[in-house]
Amino acid sequence: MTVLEQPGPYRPAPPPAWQPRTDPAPLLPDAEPLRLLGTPAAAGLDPALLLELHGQLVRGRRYNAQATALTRQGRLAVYPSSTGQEACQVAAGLVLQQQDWLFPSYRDTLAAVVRGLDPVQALTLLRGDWHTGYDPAEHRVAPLCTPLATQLPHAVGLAHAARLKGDDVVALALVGDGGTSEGDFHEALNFAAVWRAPVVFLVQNNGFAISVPLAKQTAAPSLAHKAVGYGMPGRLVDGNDAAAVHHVLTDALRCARSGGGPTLVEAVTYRLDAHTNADDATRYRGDAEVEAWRAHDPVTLLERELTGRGLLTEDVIRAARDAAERMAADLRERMNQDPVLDPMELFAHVYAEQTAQLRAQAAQLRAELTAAGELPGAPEGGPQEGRQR
Amino acid sequence: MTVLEQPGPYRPAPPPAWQPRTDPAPLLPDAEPLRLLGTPAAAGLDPALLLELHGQLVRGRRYNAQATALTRQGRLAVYPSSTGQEACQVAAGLVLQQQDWLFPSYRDTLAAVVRGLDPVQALTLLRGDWHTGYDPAEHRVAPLCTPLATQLPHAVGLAHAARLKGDDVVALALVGDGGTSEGDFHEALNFAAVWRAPVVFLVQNNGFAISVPLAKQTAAPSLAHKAVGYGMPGRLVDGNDAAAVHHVLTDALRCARSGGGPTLVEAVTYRLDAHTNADDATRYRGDAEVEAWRAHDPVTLLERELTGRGLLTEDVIRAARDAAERMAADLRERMNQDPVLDPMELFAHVYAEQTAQLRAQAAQLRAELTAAGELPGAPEGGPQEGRQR
Amino acid sequence: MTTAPAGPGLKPATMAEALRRALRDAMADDPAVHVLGEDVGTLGGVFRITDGLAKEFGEDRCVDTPLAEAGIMGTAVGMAMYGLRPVVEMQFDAFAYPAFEQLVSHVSRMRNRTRGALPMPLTVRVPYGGGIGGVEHHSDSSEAYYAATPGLHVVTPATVADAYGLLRAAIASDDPVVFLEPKRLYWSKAAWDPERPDEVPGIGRAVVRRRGTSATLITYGPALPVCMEAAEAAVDEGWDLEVVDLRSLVPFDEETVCASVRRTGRAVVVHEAPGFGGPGGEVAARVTERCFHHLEAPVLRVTGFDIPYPPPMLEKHHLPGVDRVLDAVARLQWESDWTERTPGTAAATDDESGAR
Amino acid sequence: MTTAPAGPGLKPATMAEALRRALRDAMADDPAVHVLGEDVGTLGGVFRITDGLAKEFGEDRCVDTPLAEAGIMGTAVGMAMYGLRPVVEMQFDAFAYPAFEQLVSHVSRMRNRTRGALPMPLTVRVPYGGGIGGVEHHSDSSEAYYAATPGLHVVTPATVADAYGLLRAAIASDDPVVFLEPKRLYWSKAAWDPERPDEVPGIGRAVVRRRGTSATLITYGPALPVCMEAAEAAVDEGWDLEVVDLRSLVPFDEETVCASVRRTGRAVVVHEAPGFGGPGGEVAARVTERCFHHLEAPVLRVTGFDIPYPPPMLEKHHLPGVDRVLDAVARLQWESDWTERTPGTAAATDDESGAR
Ligand SMILES: Cc1ncc(C[n+]2csc(CCOP(=O)(O)OP(=O)(O)O)c2C)c(N)n1
Ligand SMILES: Cc1ncc(C[n+]2csc(CCOP(=O)(O)OP(=O)(O)O)c2C)c(N)n1
Ligand SMILES: [Mg+2]
Ligand SMILES: [Mg+2]
Repeated sequence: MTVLEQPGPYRPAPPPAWQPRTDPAPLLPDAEPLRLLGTPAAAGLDPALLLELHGQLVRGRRYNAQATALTRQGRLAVYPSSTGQEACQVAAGLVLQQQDWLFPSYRDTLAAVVRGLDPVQALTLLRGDWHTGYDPAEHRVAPLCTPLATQLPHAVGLAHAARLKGDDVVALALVGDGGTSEGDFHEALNFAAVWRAPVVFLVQNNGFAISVPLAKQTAAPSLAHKAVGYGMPGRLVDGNDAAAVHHVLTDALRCARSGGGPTLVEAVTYRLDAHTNADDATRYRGDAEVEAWRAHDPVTLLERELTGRGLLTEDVIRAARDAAERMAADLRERMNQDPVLDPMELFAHVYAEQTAQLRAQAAQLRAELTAAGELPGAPEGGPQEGRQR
Repeated sequence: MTVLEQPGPYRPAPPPAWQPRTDPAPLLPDAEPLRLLGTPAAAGLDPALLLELHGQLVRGRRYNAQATALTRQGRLAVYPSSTGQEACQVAAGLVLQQQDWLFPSYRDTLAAVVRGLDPVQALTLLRGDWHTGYDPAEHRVAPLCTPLATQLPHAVGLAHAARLKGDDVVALALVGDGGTSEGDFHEALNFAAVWRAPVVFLVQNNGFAISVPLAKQTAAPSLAHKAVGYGMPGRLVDGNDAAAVHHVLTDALRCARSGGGPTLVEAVTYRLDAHTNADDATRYRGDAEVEAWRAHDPVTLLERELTGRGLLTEDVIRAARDAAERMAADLRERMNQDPVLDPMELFAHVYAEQTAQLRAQAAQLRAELTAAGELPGAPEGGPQEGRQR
Repeated sequence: MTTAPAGPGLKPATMAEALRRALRDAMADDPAVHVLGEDVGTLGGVFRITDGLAKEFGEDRCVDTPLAEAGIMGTAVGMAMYGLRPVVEMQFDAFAYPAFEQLVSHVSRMRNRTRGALPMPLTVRVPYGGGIGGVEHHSDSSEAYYAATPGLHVVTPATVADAYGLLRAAIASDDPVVFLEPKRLYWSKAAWDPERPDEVPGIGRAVVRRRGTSATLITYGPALPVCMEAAEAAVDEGWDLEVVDLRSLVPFDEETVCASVRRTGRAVVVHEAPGFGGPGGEVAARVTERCFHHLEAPVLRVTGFDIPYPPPMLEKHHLPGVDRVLDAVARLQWESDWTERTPGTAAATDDESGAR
Repeated sequence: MTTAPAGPGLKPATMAEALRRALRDAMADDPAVHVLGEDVGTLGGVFRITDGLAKEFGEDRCVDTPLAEAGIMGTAVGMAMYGLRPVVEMQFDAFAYPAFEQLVSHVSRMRNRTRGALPMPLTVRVPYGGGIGGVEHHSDSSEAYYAATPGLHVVTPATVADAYGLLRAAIASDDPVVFLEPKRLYWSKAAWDPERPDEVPGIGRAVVRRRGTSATLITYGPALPVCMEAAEAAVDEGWDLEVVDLRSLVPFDEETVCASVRRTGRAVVVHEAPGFGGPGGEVAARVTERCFHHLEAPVLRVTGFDIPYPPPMLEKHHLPGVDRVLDAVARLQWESDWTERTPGTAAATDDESGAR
């Protein structure tokens, strides 16, 4: 039967289950990154907060310099510096409450240190004595994540689990501009939005994924614009403006904590150092660009503001510098000690209970080490098991 | 040195490499899906196009019914019907030029048939005699894709390769609402936008991914809104309005063809049948919803329009019905013949050149088949190799 | 095995029912157990293994996720980090591949990466294997990938009772378990008392399903019924075959397997996965290392061919069947015991000994 | 092998240089060859294997892609469908896992799915293995995954000349090749004439690197130098070891390997990947099937432990070294030839025969 045979006037029917969706406007980021320092809005900022940010920035800068120096001395296998990105690192480390969780990538040791982690523990992965140098559950800092963007779904799952348990926990997950291209970024943000999980995603857009500039990474108006595709708000912030990053993250965390769901924050910043100490940045970018960004350095920006408000006293400068130097000296000293390693630990954490196969392999290694006199308690120069033909 | 020591007036510096990005407004879809049929805009539609769409819709509906019937007769292993989605299928099959490529999913055999593929070949995968029943390069129809969203990067790569070669080729890739949640969707759209590849993504949002409704799939204002996160335009269209889908796709293809890059089109439609013949849709949705969508059936919509314009003559109805019945009868007849299979083909296409291992395995199977008299030329009841102890 | 008669208190149950029951009981016993996957909620899963769980425990405990396997696996990792015991369902074998990175780079290593601080009590249910007439990408035997990944346990039941017992053990395990469910055994039936489910001795224990003296068939999952049938058929040929069901690929129960092979002196490994690089190689190599001087013949393998899984109409040619198993048994050099062999004559038979 | 003296026309070159040269020559010879990956363009790759290619052939031929491995693999599939010959670089072993679904479900099967209509002349370059002090996820030996996937070729060079020859062959192949580059050999050097690169006999041929009579070491990739060194050291112990470099895991060169084992009667498989489920099991099982009566002892394996790859400071304990190889050789039951053994005494040595 066709409608020809149906009597009555012609009227177009609306698709029944189609509900016009929400207005996307509130989800879209502003056209320009939010800035506070040096703008009239800065007047409302708490001086105590500004001074805390300053102390941390100075310390963070020093930390980056010290860690980089440790690579030259062979004390770190590799160091991906966050020099230039300290405003993001510091804000991320400061905004969380005790029970909240931080999900850092390999570049975010500083954020973990600001959150309270011992720098030596934070650097364990990069020194090479073990993968994760701290107890993530104790510090609520997830393992530094090397496979890009894979930590994002972890943050979503953890935040969701906490909410199901009725706990007041927000997860803050860090990712780079390059990492936003990974499928895991997409899946994590989508799960977070559908589940309205209390999680905040902070993209540190530092302009490069190793050598690949943002223009080869995305054609989007901004990375924050990706938020609308998940139905969550996107926020754009000057990533070198510590006060602005702190402000935007605080807002987003409040929203998440109160059941408002996830937020995607893009912080526009710049990696002043090479990707890692092993990288040669001159292959893919010019000095002029780097110099231009140096003028927009996060420490400089904040010190200008403090100066303008008469807060950057000699005492403040000295106190910040001294604290930074103490941290660096302590770090240097402790990193210069060889870590005590037990090769047998290779078999200790593979499973809760060692399999028979692993027990046999452990026994083999123990025998080898014993024979070589490399195990504590091994007979030095004792009888070596000779090979027999 | 701090800025304290720097002379001169305080001025906030803009981040040097930050360029305010493009206005996202042109990328955003309209709030309501585009409709043409039954609206004043329909007056401008070419009657010939409307009649072609009508003939194809009627044939497509019949095709879905016939294929479903074949599953009951055991002639198809499974059939994922596109009943209710014929407007999308037909438009997708019609809009492409000869040299263009279609990238269908498992549900899109109808689109391939409309494009010109023999239905028996299109259904080979679902009958089970081989995976892909046609030469994709000959028909420029990629293999029906089962792993969700994995065909999307293929479409991007192919379109990009064609453009590098200077060929005028556009790829149209089909995906479901559920498929948009996969990482491959994200990566494909991002690559397409960055490369400005001539590809169009058509999401058939039929309300469900098997049993999972859209609300559990995304919190976005619409799936088309995802486009903005890649810097490509998103378009929303009534997926049951064949003229509107045809119009939006034609536009998007024109844009792609002329170097304007990719477009994401969301067509809002509804799967009237169960996910496949093996699915029980009553487990997850009510009759009322289905009935409401039946009133917005793509065939009905178009027939109303044709009626209003006096185009739906008895001749037109009869011609469409007859053509559909001929197609169905032919399909029935040919699908009722057992396909001729050569088990030895299992080893024929694994590599260009068979490895020694595969040769040995092929020899084993050949020997088994020969012994069982199942190979042409095998000695019937001939000497069987007995087992020896 | 498929139609065992019901004893007192025993009812015939399918493997699917036993699996569903295991999930239900685990969720009832421990509020930390959460089920995640595509269509696991309202629909109860495409194989109905999660049927009724969302209704009984709520949609937060049995979650219809968005359609994204890496997202499912990745969020489950996060949930496990917070102390939950997620049970994720990958809808079909080949659709677990998108989650491969999360599985290999995180699930399998999290405990080790964190010196034991973050265990991963995660169960990954994967319906696997063919024989159900599925179109491409619905019939893969992917166990080789998981078995080669340190840090995972890899388990697969072949009986109704094991389906229950092993799934309970997997969920109870503090380590990640890839739980491979043989699709084509979902509807196999056996007498089983759902109120007093058999004790299954945890993960990592193989079991002798049939005692025999002539040779050992070493197998698991979907190939077990084939081997049992082959063993029955072999009686007519004068062979008394022992059948070992591995149940767990990792940890691997060397004791049970080697004890059997030492008794019989001959062995065939049977599985549906492609032979090259498949678990059978590991089993054969390991058994040979341990039992070399007990072997009368090389350990042979009967496996799927080294080809992508065939289309439904051809799969019967690919799947190891009774005849192929018996053909392999026939090649186990029955003509002589090794003590009688001389190097010269033995060498002459070499190239036939392993036609595959 | 690492410091062979330069003959006439020969210059010392690194494996990295040979690989770069192979890519360059392939691109120059065939405009269909396109290179895709992360940082392969301007930077020339993190290992500099693609250095200069973007400059010489343009950014369309050597593309810095967005950071998404499935996207790289998936778009390469589409490019191959259109007749190009993509060479994709996965930056490190573990970062190929996100592309696993595209590789297994499409790359490996496209030819077969389409009855030969859509071949996949795709090369997937994967720097693999450890020994370079990399942090976690940068040192995986992932070859077991690829070798177990029908439809893929799996190739790995161990010498400078092979690096060139095999990569050229891989790119020229009409089938997909997973080309595993041993990271720690990138800077190994050998005399090599870039103008007249050695002929390497295509994919699928193993080679005897050292002739010997006592036993055969079967190895590939990063473990070859270890085995060569072990063979030299073994001379002092009175063993004359043969060393076979597989070069290609798929196709597997049974002929060459079995011929060697039949000559020597004893074999040890050596690789860096974890032992359980690793390629060594397949090799040992296959060799044993074929050469059973020539074996004086079970084929043993020396491999990485069955653990996640260790942190830099501990990796030396994990990697098979000369001593571990020699220890295995020592366990090859030298005390007696099998013809002299009696079942009783032989059995007594079983449990020692394969301590791992
Ligand atoms: C899945 C994955 N692919 C590739 C890499 C190798 N890799 C390490 S860092 C990096 C660039 C990351 O760029 P971005 O996300 O912008 O972070 P940034 O380094 O700038 O902080 C790449 C490609 C990786 N770690 N993980
Ligand atoms: C990667 C992957 N995961 C899971 C599946 C199983 N599966 C087949 S169809 C389907 C639902 C697809 O929903 P949608 O994308 O909306 O397409 P529709 O079926 O509605 O056309 C699922 C989950 C699959 N085919 N591929
Ligand atoms: Mg970056
Ligand atoms: Mg759908």
